[in-house]
Amino acid sequence: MAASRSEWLRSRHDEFKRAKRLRKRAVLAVQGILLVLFFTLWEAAARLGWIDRLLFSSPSKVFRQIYANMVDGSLWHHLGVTVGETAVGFVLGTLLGTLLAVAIWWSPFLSAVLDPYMVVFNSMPKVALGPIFIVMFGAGFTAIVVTTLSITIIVTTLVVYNSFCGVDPNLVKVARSLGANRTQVFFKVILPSSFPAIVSTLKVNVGMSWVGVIVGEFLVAKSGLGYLIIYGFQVFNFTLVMSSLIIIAFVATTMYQLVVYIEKVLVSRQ
Amino acid sequence: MAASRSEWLRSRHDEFKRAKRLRKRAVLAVQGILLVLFFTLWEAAARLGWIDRLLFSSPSKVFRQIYANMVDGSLWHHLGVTVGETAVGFVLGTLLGTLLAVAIWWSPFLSAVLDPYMVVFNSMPKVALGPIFIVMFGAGFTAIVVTTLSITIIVTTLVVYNSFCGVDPNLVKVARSLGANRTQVFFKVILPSSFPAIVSTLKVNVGMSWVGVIVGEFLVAKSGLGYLIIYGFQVFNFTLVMSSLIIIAFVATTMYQLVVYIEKVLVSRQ
Amino acid sequence: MPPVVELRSVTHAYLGDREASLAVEDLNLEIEQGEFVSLVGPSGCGKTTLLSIIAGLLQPSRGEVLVNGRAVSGPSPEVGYMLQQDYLFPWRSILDNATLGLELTGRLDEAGRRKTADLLADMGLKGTERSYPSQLSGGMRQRVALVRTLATDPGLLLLDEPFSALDYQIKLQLEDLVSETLRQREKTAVLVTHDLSEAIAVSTRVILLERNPGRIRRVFDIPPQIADTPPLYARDQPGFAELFHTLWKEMELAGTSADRAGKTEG
Amino acid sequence: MPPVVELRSVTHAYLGDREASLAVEDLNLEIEQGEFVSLVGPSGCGKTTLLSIIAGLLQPSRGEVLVNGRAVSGPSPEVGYMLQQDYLFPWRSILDNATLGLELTGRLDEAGRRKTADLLADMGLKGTERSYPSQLSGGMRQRVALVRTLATDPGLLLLDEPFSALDYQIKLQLEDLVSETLRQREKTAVLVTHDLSEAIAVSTRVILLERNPGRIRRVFDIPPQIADTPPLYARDQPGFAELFHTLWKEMELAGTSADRAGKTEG
Amino acid sequence: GGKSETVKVRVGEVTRSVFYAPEYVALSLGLFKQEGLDVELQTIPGGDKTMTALLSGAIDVALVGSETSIYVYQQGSDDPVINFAQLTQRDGTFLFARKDHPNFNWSELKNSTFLGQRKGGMPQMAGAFTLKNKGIDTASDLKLIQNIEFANIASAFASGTGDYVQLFEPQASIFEREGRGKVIASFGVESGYLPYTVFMSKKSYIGKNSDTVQKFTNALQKAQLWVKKHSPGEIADAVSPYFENTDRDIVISAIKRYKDQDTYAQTPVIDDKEWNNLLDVMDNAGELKERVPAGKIVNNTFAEKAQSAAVSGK
Ligand SMILES: Nc1ncnc2c1ncn2[C@@H]1O[C@H](COP(=O)(O)OP(=O)(O)OP(=O)(O)O)[C@@H](O)[C@H]1O
Ligand SMILES: Nc1ncnc2c1ncn2[C@@H]1O[C@H](COP(=O)(O)OP(=O)(O)OP(=O)(O)O)[C@@H](O)[C@H]1O
Ligand SMILES: [Mg+2]
Ligand SMILES: [Mg+2]
Repeated sequence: MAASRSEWLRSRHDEFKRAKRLRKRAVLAVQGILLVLFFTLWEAAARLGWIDRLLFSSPSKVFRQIYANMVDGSLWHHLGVTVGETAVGFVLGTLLGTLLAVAIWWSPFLSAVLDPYMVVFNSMPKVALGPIFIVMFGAGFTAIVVTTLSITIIVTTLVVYNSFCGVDPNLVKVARSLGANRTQVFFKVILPSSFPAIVSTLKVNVGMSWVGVIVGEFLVAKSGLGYLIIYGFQVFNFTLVMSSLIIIAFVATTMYQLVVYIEKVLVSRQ
Repeated sequence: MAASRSEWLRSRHDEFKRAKRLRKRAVLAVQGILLVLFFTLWEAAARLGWIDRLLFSSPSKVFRQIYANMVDGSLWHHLGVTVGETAVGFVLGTLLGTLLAVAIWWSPFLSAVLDPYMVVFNSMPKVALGPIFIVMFGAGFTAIVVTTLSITIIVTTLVVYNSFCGVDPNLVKVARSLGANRTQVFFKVILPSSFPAIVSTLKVNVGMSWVGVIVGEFLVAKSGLGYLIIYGFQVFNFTLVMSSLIIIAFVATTMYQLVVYIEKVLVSRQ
Repeated sequence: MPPVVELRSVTHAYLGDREASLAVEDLNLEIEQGEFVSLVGPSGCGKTTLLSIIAGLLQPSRGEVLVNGRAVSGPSPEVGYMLQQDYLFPWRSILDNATLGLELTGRLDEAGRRKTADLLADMGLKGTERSYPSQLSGGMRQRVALVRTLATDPGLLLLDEPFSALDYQIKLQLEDLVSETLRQREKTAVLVTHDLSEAIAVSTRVILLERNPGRIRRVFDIPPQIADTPPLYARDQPGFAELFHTLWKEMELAGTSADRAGKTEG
Repeated sequence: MPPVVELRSVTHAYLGDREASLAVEDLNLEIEQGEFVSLVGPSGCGKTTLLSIIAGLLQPSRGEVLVNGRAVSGPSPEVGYMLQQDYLFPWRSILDNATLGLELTGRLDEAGRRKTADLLADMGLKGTERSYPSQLSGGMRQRVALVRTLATDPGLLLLDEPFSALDYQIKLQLEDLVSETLRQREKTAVLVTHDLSEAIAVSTRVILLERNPGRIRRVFDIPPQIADTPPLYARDQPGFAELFHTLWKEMELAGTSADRAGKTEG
Repeated sequence: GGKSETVKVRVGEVTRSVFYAPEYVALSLGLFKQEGLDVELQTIPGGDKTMTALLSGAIDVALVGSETSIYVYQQGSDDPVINFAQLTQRDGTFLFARKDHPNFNWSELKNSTFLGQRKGGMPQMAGAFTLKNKGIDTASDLKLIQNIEFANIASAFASGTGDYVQLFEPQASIFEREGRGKVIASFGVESGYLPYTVFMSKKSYIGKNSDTVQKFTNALQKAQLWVKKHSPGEIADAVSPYFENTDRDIVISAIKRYKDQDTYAQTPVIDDKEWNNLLDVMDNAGELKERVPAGKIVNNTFAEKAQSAAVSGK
């Protein structure tokens, strides 16, 4: 009886895990199909003249371009530059944004004071601030990273701070009654409790950092994917623009999967 | 005894309310001081030559410019155009972003499938998509609004969806056991429970919409504050650029206060 | 007429990423119209799990569940389920929390609102209608949750420790109120409690579960002289003390005979 | 030696935007080292409020609070406070939840972890150390919360209905365990309960509050023959039934004499 | 090159275009290096940003439309920007029509939709100047669209906006090859000689680095003569490292068109006639507050020295 019971349990459990795996595969399959569909449609539309071939290029051209750039090595250079900038911008943006959120969580007065200023800063078109960044940070790496930060920090701060505020006050009460000081309350309650929100901000930030870096490279750049895009516009080579966009999409997805992986590791370690 | 007790209670309550009012005033005062300090420093720096007067202009010049534009009426025209676009972009962005969040909340499968695509779309530099927007939506109002949407929607979706997922499942259980269908669960539990998160998204979106509209106006515009900025850059009149930025800051703050006010009304109505 | 509740060899295992654990095993049960059944058993023996299954909030891993002769596929407004914790909606006032069920089933009118307010007053919550959950004490919140369940007037009531946070007086008063109301309207009820005297005083039948995994250990039919007496007086009926004692002994055995067979790691 | 707890005309009003409401009024109380005091009273009379004030989580509107002769300005690790609901951290395993206090005070080592695991086992939670709160039943979670409070070994224990979600057997067992442990280590304890017999069985003194606003109605000193007997047997001591009856009657009066004077709209 | 070490010069160009072919020739033929200069070229899109980079010291020399130096001067600056070497002497845009107009007459533009460049920039001003000279009133005679950003004008035209468009190279050549229409006139030819794109630097920089500026100008002069003497094909090969992703025949076609209409200045000198024409063009566009005398922000000494050195060196 006990044996058959545990056998049944195990079979149930296996079934459950199988169903989970199946679902995951189904998701991947649908994603793949969508991707293939997208490229097929694009190619067909370009070939059949539904869309302007000059402006939209076509997947075959785009992939030929990417392949050529990979072979001649120029891709790696531009990619390396941009990925480096994005990584720095992403890490710094997330870190500083979270730190700012911590600061205003720490001091509700500061939070009340800064609130409208943050919104105002957030509503400044960063592209228009370009000259200011150039003046303050020169025409290079720093200016690009600062542009990225200007795009990611406030959003990070607002989202993370909001999740800090959403933590059940009773959990804080428990920790305080067990002798936690404000630092401990933060690290033992607020932070782990808002962990999901922070991770989802990370996911948003991956995207935002790319936008920031590309915009930054539009402002000042000698190399990088943003430079390639601007250059593509200047020499009216939209295949170059599209292939840069595709590469951005690809690398951003990779970075995103990395974040997802880190999330998994962190969660399982908890 | 009862009289003195209720008197004491009332005095306590009045004290409490007074303290709250005082705090609010203190916040406003500090905000005001910061503002004045900022402008004073800016003016001083410009006059004493610490910063480049050409690139940074100076508050006195900027306000003279704003005053002049107010008097000759040109300000109102540009302002009206941009505010109109921003309002449309903001409302649509928030609405569509929330709707998308609802859709993927409704179908976890959809959510799993779309997840990476949203990140990829979010990481596309919208400025580089300019040609696509212009080709698809013409060179006018629609293209500007679409640019705005492309900037706000995904962030809205991700933040709102995340807050949907953060709702205590036990509250959902209660509603379901009381006979709620999925629609009702959504409207009676999920939505009110994520209300604070949605409002905080609104606050972020006010800013993002401004960015979106200005970027849109950079791409295609005959008028509007974004046009003024671009024009100011073209003719190297940074006073015009700065005054446009100041006006944006001012109007964005006003819009933000409107959102705060709406939030208050909604909360008190609950 | 079919039984109001019918469980046919119901088994439930909780499935997690790391393990599966058996909470209820091979349970058979029939509850007739008008019965008031109490579920007792050691903490963690599966009482809440069982209620969730009957309420349609949980699909059992194996076996059939029928309510009013129909297979259960999800929650239905005929069944009122009061969860073990109050889970009031913090953004709703007390009255709005209590009328939630009426609102969800589209039956909320002035009369319904008034009736619910009366019910709140019956439970000693007069004057709190416009307060918010965070302003109430634990016991007050529990009573609001009870009113919320009763307000929709469901035919079958599933109550998970509805009186646990209450002081003795209010508890007795409410036991009386609830059991009288149900009796009059011929409702059926399943009550989870850890207070054995409460179980005997209010029910027509007491089901004792044992744990790991949850199974019926013994069923006690309450003699009519106790079952038909209002709970407040039932405790003084002859035979009450004996029954209490038997139940007590049996419960002690159920608690200690626990093994942890119902788990599989993998 | 100063009393462990000393309240001097403590009054507390909850302040909201719309109104202020009085929860506790003009309360004086002294608790000596080694005492085990029970607070009983109708639901909503201010018991939880009082514990929160002693724990330093709430600043009283008026009056002084001293613990070990020092004015209370905030929570201190000398005071262990078990809240009325479990509030376990969902992201921590059961053992990690239970050792939270040790971790926060920097005393978490292998020995501490082992001792806490033993405490969990004593409470019938062996084998759940690596589970997560959502996988436990209500009563199991309550016990984890109790272990969490006991694990840091505080000199003063404030327990808000620690046994309310437990079945009778476990409840008696834990009453015994807790009161024995405290007695041996000469700890002081304040227990909130709505179970009058529990109050009499475990304490040296029972304080009955009345409500609106919360004030001491009467104090019962438990005769030594009951107070010194382990709770499990205290209930059979002579004088228990009489005391229970007196307390019961008084409680009934406390519950009904409620007025709602303690509110002001504004 | 002397015995002294090479001097680093940071140059910012406003855009990457075959319009600036002599610059790339100087770079790829190593003419700057011969002069002992290590030129680091960076594209900083947008005249405002290039100028900002120059003013803030992020770059030493800017290649940008000379109108920006006038704007800076108009705003009043303690350290004005000085034009010291001219690169292009004509506007670089063409009138491009969807249909070929074998015997084009400017009056055919009337009642059409004209997709122009953005307001305030040199292309727009040159365009307006030309239209006015051709007797066309932009307010009443045609529907003028000038709200589209520089990089997107071609896209807008390609997607069907406008009957005529004002295009730079290589867009014009690409569109012709793709059969999207024909170049039917040149704004560069019609608006005459003017200092269109010029190397400029801050007065303070020139003061401190006159030697470097002279070398820079010398190299440029050599490149300009080289361009004058070589065929579009040869020029295209020389500049090819800077146009890796553009078809060679497009580059050739664009260079040929610019070369044929004498767009590339043959000497770096900005003469008064050109300068006054520029002021006329800007005045016509309403962007000029006062006529800025050439002496204020043009310094031809380096250019003249380079020119005479090149002539004597021949
Ligand atoms: N979501 C879950 N995942 C995994 N295990 C669970 C889950 N919920 C409950 N369990 C386990 O199932 C068993 C029965 O739980 P249940 O909540 O039904 O007990 P209960 O009889 O209601 O106990 P109590 O009287 O303490 O409320 C317990 O061992 C518990 O640990
Ligand atoms: N945060 C709060 N804001 C306003 N009023 C409150 C708040 N907390 C408690 N109250 C009120 O104060 C009174 C005392 O509450 P308290 O929680 O101390 O009661 P209690 O004796 O613990 O009751 P129970 O036995 O039901 O837990 C109640 O009337 C309650 O409504
Ligand atoms: Mg339970
Ligand atoms: Mg309480």
